[in-house]
Amino acid sequence: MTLLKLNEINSFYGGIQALKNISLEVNEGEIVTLIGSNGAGKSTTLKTISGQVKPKSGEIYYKNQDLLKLPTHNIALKGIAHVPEGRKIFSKLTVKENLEMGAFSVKDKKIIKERLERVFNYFPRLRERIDQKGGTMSGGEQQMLAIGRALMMGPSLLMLDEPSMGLAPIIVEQIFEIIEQLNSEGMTILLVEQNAYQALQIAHRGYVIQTGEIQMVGEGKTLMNNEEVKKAYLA
Amino acid sequence: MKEDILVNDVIQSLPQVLVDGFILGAVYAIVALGYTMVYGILELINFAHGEIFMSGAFIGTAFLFVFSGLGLFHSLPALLILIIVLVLTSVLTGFVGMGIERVAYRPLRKAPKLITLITAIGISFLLQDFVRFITELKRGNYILTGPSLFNTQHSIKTHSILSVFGNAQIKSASIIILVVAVIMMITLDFFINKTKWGMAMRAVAQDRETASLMSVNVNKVISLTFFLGSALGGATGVLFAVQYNTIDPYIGFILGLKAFTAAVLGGIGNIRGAMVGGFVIGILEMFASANLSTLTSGVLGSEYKDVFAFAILIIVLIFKPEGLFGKSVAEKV
Amino acid sequence: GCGNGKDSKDKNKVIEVATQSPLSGGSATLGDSIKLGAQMELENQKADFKKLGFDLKLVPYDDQGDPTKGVSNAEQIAADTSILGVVGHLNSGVAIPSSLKYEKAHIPMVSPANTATEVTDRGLSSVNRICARDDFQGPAGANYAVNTLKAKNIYIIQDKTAYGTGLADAFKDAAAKLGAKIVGYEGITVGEKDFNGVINNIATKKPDLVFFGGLYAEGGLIIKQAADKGLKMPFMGGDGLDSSTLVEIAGDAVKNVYYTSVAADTLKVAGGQEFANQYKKEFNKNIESYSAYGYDSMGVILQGIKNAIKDNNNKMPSREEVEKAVRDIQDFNGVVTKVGFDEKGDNKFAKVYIYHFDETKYPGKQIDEISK
Amino acid sequence: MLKISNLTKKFGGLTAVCDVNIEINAGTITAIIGPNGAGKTTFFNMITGVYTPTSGQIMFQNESLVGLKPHAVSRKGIARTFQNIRLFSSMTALENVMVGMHQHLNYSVLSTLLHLPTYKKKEKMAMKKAYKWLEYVGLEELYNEEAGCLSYGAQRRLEIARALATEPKILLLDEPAAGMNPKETKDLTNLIYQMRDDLNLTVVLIEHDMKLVMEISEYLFVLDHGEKIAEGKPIEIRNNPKVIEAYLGKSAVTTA
Amino acid sequence: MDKIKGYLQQNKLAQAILICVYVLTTSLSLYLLQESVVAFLLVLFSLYLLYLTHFKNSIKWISAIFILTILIPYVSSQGTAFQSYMDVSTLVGIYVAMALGLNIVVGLAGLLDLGFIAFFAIGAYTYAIFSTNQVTNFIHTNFFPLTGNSFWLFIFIGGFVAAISGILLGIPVLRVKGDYLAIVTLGFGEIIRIVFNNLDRPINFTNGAKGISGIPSPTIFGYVLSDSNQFYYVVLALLGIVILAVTRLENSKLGRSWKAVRENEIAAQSMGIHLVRTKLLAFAIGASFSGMMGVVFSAKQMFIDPTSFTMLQSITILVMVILGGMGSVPGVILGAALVTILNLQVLTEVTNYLNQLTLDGVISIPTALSPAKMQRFIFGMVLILVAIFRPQGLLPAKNKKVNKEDLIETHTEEHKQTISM
Ligand SMILES: Nc1ncnc2c1ncn2[C@@H]1O[C@H](COP(=O)(O)OP(=O)(O)OP(=O)(O)O)[C@@H](O)[C@H]1O
Ligand SMILES: Nc1ncnc2c1ncn2[C@@H]1O[C@H](COP(=O)(O)OP(=O)(O)OP(=O)(O)O)[C@@H](O)[C@H]1O
Ligand SMILES: CC(C)C[C@H](N)C(=O)O
Ligand SMILES: [Mg+2]
Ligand SMILES: [Mg+2]
Repeated sequence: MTLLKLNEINSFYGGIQALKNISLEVNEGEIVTLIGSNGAGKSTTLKTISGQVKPKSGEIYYKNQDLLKLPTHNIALKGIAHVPEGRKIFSKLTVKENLEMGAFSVKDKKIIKERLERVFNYFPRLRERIDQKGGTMSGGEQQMLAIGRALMMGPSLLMLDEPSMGLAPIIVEQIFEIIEQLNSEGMTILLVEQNAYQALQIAHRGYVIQTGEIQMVGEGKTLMNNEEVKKAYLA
Repeated sequence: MKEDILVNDVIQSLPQVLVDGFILGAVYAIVALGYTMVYGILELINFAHGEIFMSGAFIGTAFLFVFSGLGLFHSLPALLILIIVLVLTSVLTGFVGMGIERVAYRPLRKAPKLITLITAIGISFLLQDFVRFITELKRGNYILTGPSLFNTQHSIKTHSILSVFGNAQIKSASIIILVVAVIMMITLDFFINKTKWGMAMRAVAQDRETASLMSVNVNKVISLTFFLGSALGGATGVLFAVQYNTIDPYIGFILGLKAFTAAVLGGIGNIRGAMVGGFVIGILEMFASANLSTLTSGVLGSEYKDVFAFAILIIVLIFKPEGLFGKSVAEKV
Repeated sequence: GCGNGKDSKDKNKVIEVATQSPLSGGSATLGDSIKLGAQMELENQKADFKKLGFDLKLVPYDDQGDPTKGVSNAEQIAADTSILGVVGHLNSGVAIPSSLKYEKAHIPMVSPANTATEVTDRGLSSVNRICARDDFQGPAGANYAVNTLKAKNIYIIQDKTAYGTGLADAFKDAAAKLGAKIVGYEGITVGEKDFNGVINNIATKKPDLVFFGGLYAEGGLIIKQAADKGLKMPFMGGDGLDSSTLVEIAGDAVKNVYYTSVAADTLKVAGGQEFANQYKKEFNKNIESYSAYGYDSMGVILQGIKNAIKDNNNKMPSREEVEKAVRDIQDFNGVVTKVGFDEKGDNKFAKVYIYHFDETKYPGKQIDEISK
Repeated sequence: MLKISNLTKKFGGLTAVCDVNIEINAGTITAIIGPNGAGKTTFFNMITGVYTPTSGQIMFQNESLVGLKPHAVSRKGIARTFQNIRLFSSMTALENVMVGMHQHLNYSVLSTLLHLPTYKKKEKMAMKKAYKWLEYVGLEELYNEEAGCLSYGAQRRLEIARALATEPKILLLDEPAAGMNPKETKDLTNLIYQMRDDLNLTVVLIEHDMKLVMEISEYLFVLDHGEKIAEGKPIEIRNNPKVIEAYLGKSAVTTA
Repeated sequence: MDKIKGYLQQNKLAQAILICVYVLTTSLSLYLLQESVVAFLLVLFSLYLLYLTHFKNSIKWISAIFILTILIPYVSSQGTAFQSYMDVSTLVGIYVAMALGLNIVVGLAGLLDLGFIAFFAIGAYTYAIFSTNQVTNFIHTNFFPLTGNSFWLFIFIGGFVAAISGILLGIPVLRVKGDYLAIVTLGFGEIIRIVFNNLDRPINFTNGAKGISGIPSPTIFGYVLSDSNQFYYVVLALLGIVILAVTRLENSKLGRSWKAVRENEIAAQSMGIHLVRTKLLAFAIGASFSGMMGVVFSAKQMFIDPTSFTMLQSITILVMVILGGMGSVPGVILGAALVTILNLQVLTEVTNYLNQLTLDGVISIPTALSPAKMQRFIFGMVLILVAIFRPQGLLPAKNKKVNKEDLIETHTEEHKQTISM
């Protein structure tokens, strides 16, 4: 079933067009990855979905509901979690508070506790630093926190913007494992990555995006073997 | 005069000076809270906050006039009247604050930070003249002296505690102010630091975009902040009016300045800092104006009290640039 | 355009008189009363001037109690050639710099309220006042305090404005000369509401009398807060306390207050009641101490203009002519005061009055009247 | 060239860098790797004077750097880039680079005010030189753009150009390849080689991209929990079990 | 409409004709309608139009100088309003110069200063004290008080003393950042004012609240400059120097350091910029403009007292800077001119006009609402509206664009030099 569907989206920053007629689909239970070079428009695509950027034209449907008119916080309420580029940790809040912010819309204390426990299991480092202010964590620690925070929402669609950026190989490895694990537990994932090799390896499908336009669509493995993709992104 | 006589004078009046300082400080402290809250969330020095406080004082006094006109002063206990007026006024000023945010600040969220300062100054001027106009229209004079609620004097027997002290006087109005102020502060501190909405306010303060990704309705949180800050400011205005009885449309400016100083002294954005800062400034001021001339044998007088307060502020900030309670978080590079 | 309010056709026939006083800010009540008083007299005389062939017009300026603003207004007044005189200011601090501009343009200024000595001591030929000076008012108060009230130890507070300092100093020097001991001399900040600091200091010094040089807004609060603290000694102040608002602010505590004023109790003088009635009718306001002085200042200027017109064969006089005519006035009879200027522009007939509040009601009871 | 001994930094109770000894030779490319939070950036911050070490010594060409302010360190010939980009975002790319030339532009305020020939000549030279640096990192087309509007990759390169403009002897790069795709990383690799060879630079870099690190660096230091756990040539590090366990993970070894 | 705009933008001849016609008509109308403030303002507006044209900078400057030094004084000199126009223009000049000084501190270096008026006060009092009898209270020689001749020297002394105070303030407080700095400077401003207000005891330095009067007008070759139209030229000359200095500094190494510090302190330091020195220079240079203008102000007013140096004044200058566009020299000039004219001329005139209508019985406004009292209301309204509709300021700062030709090397020799560094 199609969970998310973008139709002919055009987004702008002031006068600059960042997305040109972007159409893409994410099916329930899939890992879909978006790859492309710097400035291609990957982050903008995610921002458009989560409502941070409002497109000039086009349609976005999530579970057959129109997202276009909704403000960001209501889109989040629908179950779309967006881990933004550059982590965007609340630097003056503690690790615990950051995580609790993720569960802002959850009323049930018990569920919050359970999710907290789960996040700590994924990232034990966060448990160690539970009372440290987010802003003083190292880059990698912050990335873990950002993902953890998104998981606290209990989303049905998790959008990750370059989660491996600045992480130690061993953590990257872990993160990809976690992504696969989350996916196997039923979570749908939209992944933006520079690390095209690893992304394509775990993705069911992938989109290649170039200067705001979709260049190619295909299964992960297929794209990985595509000569053009190899030349441009896998080097 | 001999040294020890000087010191005696100072010590003898100390209990009274402290009592008076605490009362003035309480007013500064709550107004400072309003500055700190708005600053904390929008990084905006909300110059209009002093005027919200002032409007609160006028609205409260207006209510008092209405109530005394209705003869309620005889039928209801004064404390009850005060509580009713406090609630009514703070709700009203809360909405005024929310309205100001909606009209004057929200359109400028993405604009450079300082331009909002301009609208804040604009709003201040506007409110001053508006209140002046209404009052003058109604009463022919904008210096307004309201009915007094609590006038009993109590004596605190500090003399019996330590014989070098003189006794201190306190009005019942002042006691009530202190109590109400402390209650308001504790409630607010709890709200900000211990509740979900308080946490949301702090999160929005740091990063609105990301907060909205966490399903936080940013506009709502900001409105809430303004409502709370302004309600608090308005309530303080009422307390001020009850304490000093006489108000004019320009009280907000001077008091706002002091309160803002207090907020900074405590570490702006920090709730507890604002409270402590308020009390410190209040007491310093009171102490300076009572004792400066005695201590300097007349070279400096009470007219230097603000110099004294500002000098202390500057000295504190030089040694602790983030204020008394601001945590020195070395920027992560 | 904005500046073209006047018809240019019969421009030569228009005579304007300006007022400058604070219409906004802290002491606007008094500033307004000067303007309204002046306005009333001008309206009264419109018909007379019409007969002479001139249209009379009032141009009120707001000096905001701010010297810079006052000077800039003065510059504009100087530029408007139909203006032949100025009634103003309230604050000596504003009058002193602004009058330099009048002097240059030869516009006669008649002040209803400026008491600072420097206003006329500079020997400017355009500057006049109909009220008494601080070096008359201060000693008069000191004399009363020391000799009548028998105050030995006096505590002085002043508001650190040009007026407050001037008056307090004049009082202090005179009181000291009369043998009183000055046990405290403190300044306060205008606009504040909590004066407990100074009051605590008074409490430790235990003077026989407290003198306040400043305006009613702060004065009222000091008197009230001192009473709240149980201080019983009498308070005394100058013309700055002479306002109904003082009573509103201080409430019952006012019963302990003496004040000197350069303004007579309008209601007590002949014709004063009628003046108050007309004032009330026109502006729906009660008179303030300086309302009638604004009225009389305007009267003096209009008299000067009339004299100048006469001397000029019923033609429009020049500013220099009016300036001279105003200074030459020797026996003008106003509502509250007789006016005759000496060579410096001070009113020879100016008096100082001493009042005491024996009830919680404005004005206080006039208990003494001192002339030079 | 750079000799660091017993360097320690504590933040409150947390020891971010603990008793680290490192020596870097002129003209080399050295990498510092380690898990997140190992203290790598903190290490850079101490060298450049942004943080003062809790204890330890930093010797650069036999002069101590401890206690120097960042600007003084920069004047000694040490330049850096930042992990989280720190450009002067509302200035143009060209101006950013010109700021980097600050200390080499010696004309007085007086000659500025009077527009003396020295001012004009030097300012003109500086502009041309700055443009050269932009060309050097491949940003010449964007010289008039506001730095804040550039894409991520361009911003990283601009930071390098700006650092080069200070004419350093040592260049410290904090995760220069973060956010770059493999192709762009390849270009960056070439740029680093080129800098070392053309400009006689000593390069120290922090990086998590093992492909880049293993290819480019001649010598590696590995930090973990603030302590140095290993050092050596890439091949040694790659097979060091301690490093594999703490940092590389199994799959990284195979892919790198 | 857009077409006309586009055409105008391209055709310089059309621009030239248009602006000449504009200047001529407005000048003529001012010449004929001497008392029309509107005509006067319209003439002034021509400077803004000139700014919008696309001529070479040198042409713009020459035309502006012509309009300011010859045209405006001449066409407004015919009537009695002359001195008042010149007075307003002089004050505009003083405020513009001050705002430009503050712009260095706030706009370029990013240091929020809420006590800027203190430096103005310091300049003003320096001249006032030494040129009047005040000085004899603490220095007993026949040399003092100085005469109006010393004014010229005092322009520099005032600037210098203010700059020193800027540094003295800066050294301790520059550790303090952002809005903390704002409040510290605010405190400093208040301290200076209160101290000046009270320094009549124990030794009478400033004459306290009574202020200092009788400040001599400047004299040059025995000729006394006391009229506004004479001051106008003094201020104009100084303003010219200030503008020149500001624009030159802005495009120099120092200007870039200021901006770099504003954008990112840590990165700026890492580029070899001495943080404290750079900030201190901003403080000192900004303050010196203010101090210079203080001297002019006190000579012009002939009287000063502490009420001219309140925090409200500091805020007003800040408003000028932000309203005009922080960091933008033309913007700040426009902002300062607008706010000053609005406060001194337009609001007063509107008020007088409405008053006239009320007194004539054409309209009736309750005295509480009398426009004379609503100045703050109107001013506040203007501030809000401008901020909302021009959030970047009236003329936002633009980055200087460089032509590519200026960057490309022509000599291969230099090329080699660069690479081998
Ligand atoms: N806030 C912004 N203002 C103006 N332009 C922007 C903004 N954010 C992005 N852009 C531009 O939009 C285009 C797409 O940017 P986007 O961030 O979506 O790219 P990306 O694919 O995520 O690249 P990267 O790998 O560098 O993160 C780029 O040209 C970029 O310069
Ligand atoms: N200013 C600070 N205050 C408190 N703790 C800090 C501060 N700066 C860094 N730390 C802590 O010091 C440790 C080392 O941080 P550092 O940034 O040096 O790590 P890193 O090796 O650069 O990590 P990464 O590769 O993720 O960037 C971390 O645990 C971090 O939380
Ligand atoms: C209203 C009065 C107190 C004014 C005072 N007499 C003065 O000269 O300033
Ligand atoms: Mg991106
Ligand atoms: Mg790091």
